[in-house]
Parts: sequence; structure tokens; C-alpha cells
Amino acid sequence: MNLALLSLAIPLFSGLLLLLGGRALRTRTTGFIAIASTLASLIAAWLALQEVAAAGTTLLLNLGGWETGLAIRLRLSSLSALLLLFTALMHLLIGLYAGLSRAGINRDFWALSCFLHGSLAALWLSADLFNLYITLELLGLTAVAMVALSGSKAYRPAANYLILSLAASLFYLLGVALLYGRYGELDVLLLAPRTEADVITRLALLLMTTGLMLKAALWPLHLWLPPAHASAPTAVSALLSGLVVKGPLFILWVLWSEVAPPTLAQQIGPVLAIAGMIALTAGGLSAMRSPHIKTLVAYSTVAQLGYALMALGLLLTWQLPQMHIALWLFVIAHGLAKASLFLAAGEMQASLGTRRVDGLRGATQTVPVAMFAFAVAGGSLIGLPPSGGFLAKWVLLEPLLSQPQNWPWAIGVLLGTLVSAAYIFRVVALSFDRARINPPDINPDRVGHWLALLPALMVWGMALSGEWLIQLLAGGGV
Amino acid sequence: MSPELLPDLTLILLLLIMAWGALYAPQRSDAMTLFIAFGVVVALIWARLDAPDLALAEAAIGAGLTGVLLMHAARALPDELHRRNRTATYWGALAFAVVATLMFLAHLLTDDSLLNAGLLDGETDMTPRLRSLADATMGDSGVEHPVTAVLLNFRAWDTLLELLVLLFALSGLRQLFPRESAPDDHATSRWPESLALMAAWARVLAPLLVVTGGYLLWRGSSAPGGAFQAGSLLAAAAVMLRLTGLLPPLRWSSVWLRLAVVAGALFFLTVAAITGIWGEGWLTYPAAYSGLLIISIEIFATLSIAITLSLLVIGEWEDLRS
Amino acid sequence: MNTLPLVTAIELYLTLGIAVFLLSLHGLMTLHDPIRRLIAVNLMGAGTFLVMVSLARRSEVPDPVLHALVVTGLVVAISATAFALRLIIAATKADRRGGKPEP
Amino acid sequence: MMAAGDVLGSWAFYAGWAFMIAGCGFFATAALGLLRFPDLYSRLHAVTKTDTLGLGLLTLGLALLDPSWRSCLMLLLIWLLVMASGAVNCQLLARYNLEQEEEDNHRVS
Repeated sequence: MNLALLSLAIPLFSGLLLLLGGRALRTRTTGFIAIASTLASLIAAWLALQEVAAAGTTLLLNLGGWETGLAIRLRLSSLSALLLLFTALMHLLIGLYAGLSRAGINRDFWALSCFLHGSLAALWLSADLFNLYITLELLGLTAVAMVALSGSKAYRPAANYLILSLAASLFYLLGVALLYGRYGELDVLLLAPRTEADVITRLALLLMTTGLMLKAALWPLHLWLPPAHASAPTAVSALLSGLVVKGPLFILWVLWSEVAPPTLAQQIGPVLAIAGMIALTAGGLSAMRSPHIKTLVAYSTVAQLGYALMALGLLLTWQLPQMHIALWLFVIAHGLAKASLFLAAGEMQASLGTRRVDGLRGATQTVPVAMFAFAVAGGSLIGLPPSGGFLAKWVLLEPLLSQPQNWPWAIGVLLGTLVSAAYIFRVVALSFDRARINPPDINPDRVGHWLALLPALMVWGMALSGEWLIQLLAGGGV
Repeated sequence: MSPELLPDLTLILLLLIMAWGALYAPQRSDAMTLFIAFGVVVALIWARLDAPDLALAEAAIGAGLTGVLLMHAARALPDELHRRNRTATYWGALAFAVVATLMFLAHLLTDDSLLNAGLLDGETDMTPRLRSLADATMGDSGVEHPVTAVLLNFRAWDTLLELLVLLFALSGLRQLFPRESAPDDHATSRWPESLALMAAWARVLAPLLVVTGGYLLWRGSSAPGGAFQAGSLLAAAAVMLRLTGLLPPLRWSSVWLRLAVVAGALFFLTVAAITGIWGEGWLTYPAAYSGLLIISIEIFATLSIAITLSLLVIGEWEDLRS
Repeated sequence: MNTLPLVTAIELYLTLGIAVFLLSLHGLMTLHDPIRRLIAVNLMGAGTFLVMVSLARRSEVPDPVLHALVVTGLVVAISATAFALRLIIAATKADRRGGKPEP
Repeated sequence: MMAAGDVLGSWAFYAGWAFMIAGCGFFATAALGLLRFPDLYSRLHAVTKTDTLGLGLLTLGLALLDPSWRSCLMLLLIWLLVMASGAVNCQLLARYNLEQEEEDNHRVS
């Protein structure tokens, strides 16, 4: 457990030190410290994963050593260890890009990225509903601060994002208050066996779900996401789409698969799954129509979150452990692929001097590596084998296809696949149009392009470790 | 309806009027003023509901900081560009709130209500927990006041993260003053001469606020009060001195300022890590030192809260970037 | 307490909390001015805290856990509000600068 | 509920309440003035004058209801502080407004 807490404390410490160091540190040193601490956190997370795998059960820690019920408890399951690892990996990949590519970034990015890392780690480890509320606020504030990094044009979307995010947290908090009023507990594991399907519990869960869906930009509460994510600096967009929206999704999963009584969970399951299906198609169609590259990628996040929501809904409806695996495989595969997609989009935007999708004509010739990264990451979003996206989709589809009465859901998944294929191919097809090439404004930044490709390669590499991941998620369970 | 409910009903009515006005007053400046008044009524309600810690906190924030924040906003954005408060909105909101509240009230009185669902029969569920809490408080938490014990010992992790919330908000605010943006087009307006009187008054009031803040901090271990209440009072004093020009800009380039800003979180986190790695567990204070540790954490936290809040409220380019 | 159909003060405050939450939620959904929306969010917070504090007052000795949670909530609320307000001001200034050419 | 047992029913009890009711009356007048008077100066006049007197009566009444030294001293302190800040604020608002008006006139002419 100490290792997991180190993985959480290292980025927080280094963020505080960077803030303290200020301009006394050179920009290079700042970036170096941030990346080094991310690496240390990654190693700690890996060791924590080994620890929890060796223990074979979930580890619990009563903070302050107080008795259960009085203390805040932290929980290290194989899932939270995996998410710690995933968070550190994403920060490392994106940090490397931000540090080495020519795109350059405001030095404040480094401290904020450390803070974001720490907030997410605190969220994955927490097993206390109110503590989760604070981590949500931490996440929201850092995310908004990072959107504001890109200067005055991003202030308006950042302000709207912040106001909605605060309102969403309050929905969640009111739900927590009602649950505490009803059961006198804040601890997830203590609440789980006690909840009943009565009015207060329903009301509380409804409020919390609304707040969390708003925070995670799940359909139909997703409208704030594209402007906020598209206006952030490239590295930040990648972090926001790849990681930040997964935080509230995790709490939603904890809430429904553990805290809520199973009867209620079975009732809400189909609703969530249908919302997920609509998100898939509606988000995909918006992405297809979007004139700007980054907005397209941001809408694709809305669509892809539909898969995760659908997996969660079906998990609740049938209580199938396979859906649990599918859900988290989606989260990880989407995180890596989306990081690559945003980085590639940002690089192409910078090299070609255009923000419009039309500007990508002939990109295979002018910016081949970045375009390759875009296509490869897009392939995982579509679910082409043998990518991580394929792995997740396969785990999701297997139980759907085996029984004829589940075919409508399977058709929904396939429809979503079709739409994702459409918006990815729209870009790819344009990039092969070598007749009317849009010439690059500046000499493309090779290092940046290759670094954009790195996460995409990793998501294809996920298939190699697929067996291990599935066993980890299946074995650890909750 | 018994006569004891009279003060409650008055407060409730007042609060509803303030809330209504803060949302729908035709002029935005009126809405802001009513929002400040709303805070005062809320503080009274906290006192009425036997929550003196909260009454102090609310009053400390509402009295100084929210007011300055909103006045700053009112001065920066004088005209409301589009006023869409049509009558239809008023009636819609009124109908919405009244219907929903009546439904809730009616629900309170039915069989399947909150009462029967256990929300209001607190006694049975709560008593054992509260007793164990009280025992722990009397025993070895290091402080006597239960709210402080919860904040700094039982749920210290929440408080640590809460210090980070302040810090992250400040980091966000700093992004609004990019390095390149010259100093500066908005802070140049002339300071009115009539406000010399305010400076004189600030000289009297600020020491009073500092003394009261120190007292609240000291008293927090045994009675209502504590780091946050003290920090907000100190912040109010700093804001007042800064606004009247009695205090020079708090320059971010000074390492002491940065140290003061991160001190609370850094010290708290260090204590957590040290107790975790070499001690009995994360945030488990050694019994002999728990009182000392808690008061040191509170002192650092008060410092950080005071500086961070004052920067959040009045920090300009000179304070945050230069 | 739970056998009386009479509305007690605690229930009144609980209802008040819900009412303020709903009223300001409506405000958040219908108002356009960002400052008013921010005020609405703050009022939603006040409604939530009212619910929490009235729940704390159910037992003879008020529940210190809920009081501590509300203190934490207040800190979060004031920091986020300050940041949001400054962000709104900065956004409006940036819009004005973008909309009108510099003199 | 302010009344301690031995005060209840004595002359201090009735006098205390009488002072408090009178104080509230002054506050009501102040509110009326704030709402109905035409300009800033007369409004300030209404608010500050009646506030000082109203608050004085209220504190006096409260002191009579709870005549311990400690609470009397606290009430006195509160009264002095509020009076002082009221006076300063009134001056500030009035002077600032005057200055703004002069500036506006200057700009117009």
C-alpha cells in the first residue's frame, strides 16, 4: 500500500516543489523534474500492481489508523493499481511529447500536470464518498486551469466548463449528503451491504449519477466537452480526453456496481446502455460533420465514451464480469488512442498551418508520420484487430453475439463502429488526396510526430498483453 | 405551528427572498448585493442550527472576501450586455420552486416519507458512531473540539486535499495573467482621494482582524474556530491593506511568498509521508506528538490559506507574475 | 420526532435547503449572464450545505462529521468561486478586446 | 429564550423588550428610508442615523435581559465597532460619490 501512496505522493510533491521553485528553475529543468517524477510514480505504480497481485486480494488502509467508519479508507485493488499505472504512463507519454517536441508549452504546464496526476491517483485510491467529492473538485479545477493555459481565447470555454463542473459536483455532494443522512456512512464498502432500494437512496443515486454523467460528458450531458477540449493546448487536450473524463466514470462505476442495491442497478442498467448507444451514433455523426480537426477528435471522445457507458450499463443489467473487463479495456485503449489522436492532430495543425479538416489534403505526403499516428490510433478507435480497441470490443461483443435476444445491442455496437470508421476514414481519405496538396507552413517537427505515434503503437501493443490484462481485471474484480 | 418556530420562519423567508433576488434582480449589481446579504442570513441559520464553526466560517468569508470579489466584478463588468430576465422566467422559476417544494413537503408527511425511510430518525443509527467519535476525541486525537478533531485527525486526508484545492485554484488564476501580457491595462485607474479615510480605517481594523484571527486559530483546538476561519480573517485583513495601498504587491517572484503559499500543503504532505514510511501509517500521528503536530499543521495551513485566499481575491499581474 | 406529523424546524430547514437548490438549479438552467450563473451555482452549494447542517442537527449533539464536511465544502466553494469569477472577468475582457479593434 | 430565570418578569425584562422593540422600529424606519428616499445622500442619512440609534437600543435591551458583566462588555464593544464602521462607511460612500459627480461634471464641461 505504501507503494501506491508513493505513486500518489511523488507527483504531488514534485508539483509543489515546481511551484516553489518558480522561475528560479529553468524551463528545461522544470520539465525534467516533472518527467522524472512521473517515471518514479510509474515504477511505484508497477510495484504496487505486483504487490496487489501477490496479495491476491484488495488491500485496505485506514488513514490515521482510526477505526473503520471513522477513518477515510484507501483501497488498492488490482483495478486501481492498473489505473495508477495507466495514469502514470499517459502522463509520461504526454510529458515526453510536451518536453521534446517543438510545440513548446508554457512552463506552468508541468506543475499543473503533476497536480492532475496526483488528483487522479487520489481518486483511483479513495473508498470514501466525500473524499471522492474533493478529488472530483481537484480534477475539475486543474482541468480548467490547464484549458486556460492556451491563453485568452480559451477563457470563455474554460469559464463555462468550470461553472458546469461546479454544478455537477454539487449534484454529487447533495447525493452524498442524503446517503449519509440515510445510512450514517461515507465509506463505500460499509455502505455497500446496507443500501436499500428506498426513496432516499433512489433520489441520492439519481442526483449523483446526473452530476457524474455531466462531469464525464456522457450523453446527453456532453455539450460542454468539445469546446473545452478543443480550445486547450494539444498536450492538455490529450490529457483531458484520455484521462480526466475517466475519473467521474470510475466513481459512477463504484456507485452503481458497489454502493447501489442490485435491484436498482438492474433497473438503471438498460437506461445507461441506451444512452451509451445514442452517444456512439450521435457523437460519431457530430464528429463526421465537424469542420475542425480538434473538434472532430473531441466529438470522437463523446462517441467513444458511449462504448464505456454501454459496457457499464450492460454490466449492471446482467451482472456479467466480462462487461467489467470490457469497460476498463475500453478506458485504457481509448486513453492511449485518444492521446495519439490529439497529439497527431495538434502536430498536423501546427505543421500545415490550418485548423480545418480540409487542410489535411495530401497529409500522407507532407506529414507522413503524424498522419500515420492518426490513422493507427483511429484504427484502434474503430476496433481493427489486433489493436487494444479491438480487444475491448471483442470482449464486449462476445456475450452479445452468443445469444440472439442480445443482438439489438450488438447491432448498436456495430453501428457505432461504422460511424467511427466513417469519421476516421473521412480524414484518412482526404490525406491521400495528393492532387491538391496543402503544403506545410513550416518544416515538420520530426520528434513531435514520432512522439505522437508512440501512444498509438502502445495501444496496438496492448493486444500482446491482452491475456495478462484480462486476467488481471477478471481476477482482481472489485 | 408553535411560537418557537417564529425566528426560524423569519430566517427562512428572508433567505428565500435573498436567494430569489440574487438570481432574478433586474440589475446585476443588486443581485450581487443580495447575494452578499444571502451569506449573512446563512451565517445566522448556521448559528441557529448549532453550527458555530460554520457560522464563523461563513461570516468570515461573507463579511470580507465575497464582497470584495463581487465588487471587483461589478467594477470590471459594469453593464449587463443582454438582459434576458423576462417575466416568464420569474413565473417559471416561482412555479418550479413552489411545486417542487410542495411536493417535498407533502412527501415529508406521507407514510413512505423521509421520516420512515430513516432520514430523520437519526437517533438509532447515529448514536453509536457519534459515541465512538466522542470517545476518540476525548482520548487521543490531540484536540478537544470535535470538529477540529475530525478535520485534522480523523479526516485529515480531506483537509490535505482541501489545501490543494486552494492551491490549484490559485494556479489556475495565474494562467489568466500570462507573462507576456504587459502590466497593464486594467489596474491603472486612479485611486480616488476620498478613500484616504479608508486607509485610516484599515489601519485600525487590520490589527483587530489579525488579533481575532490569531485568537480563532488558538481556540480551534478546544472550541469553535480553527485554521480556515482564522485564515479567512487574515486574508480579509491582507486584502484591505492591499486595496488601500498600505501593503506592497505580494510579488510571486519572491520565494517567501511562494513558500507561504505552498507551506500548508507541503508540510501536511510531508507529515503524511513521514508517518507513512517511517511511522505507524499514513497520517497516523504518534500519540505523544499529535497535539503538537496538529497545531503546527494548523499554523502552516492558516498562513497558506490567508495568503492564497487574498491572492485569489485581489491578485493582479504584479502579484502573480512579476 | 418521527411519529409527529407536525413540521419541525429541522424539517423546515431541510426543505429550505432542497428549495434553494431547486430554485438556483432553475436559475442555472435559464440565466445567461455568467455572473448570475455563478451566483446560482453558489446558491446550489448553500442549499446542499443547508441539507447537510440540518441533517447534522437531528441528534441532540450536532454531528461534528457533517460540520467538518461543510467546512471543507465552504473552502472548496470560495476557492472555486474566486477562480471562476476572475475567469469570467478575464473572458469578458478578452471577448471585448477581440470584438472591438484596439483604439 | 434570552431571559435568564431571575430576570423573567422583573422590570428589567419588560424594559429590555421595550428597548428592543423600539430598536426594531428604528430599523424599520431605516429600511423605509432606504427604499423611498430619492438620492444617495438622503438614503445614507436615513440608514446611518437610524442604525446607530436602533442598534444602540437593541444592545441596551439585550444587556438588560442578560445583565452579566461579560456579555455587557461584549455588547458594548460590538456597538462601538459597528458605530465606528457605520460612520466610516457612510463618509466613504458619500465622499466617493461626490468625487465621481465632480469628475463627471468636469468631463462634460
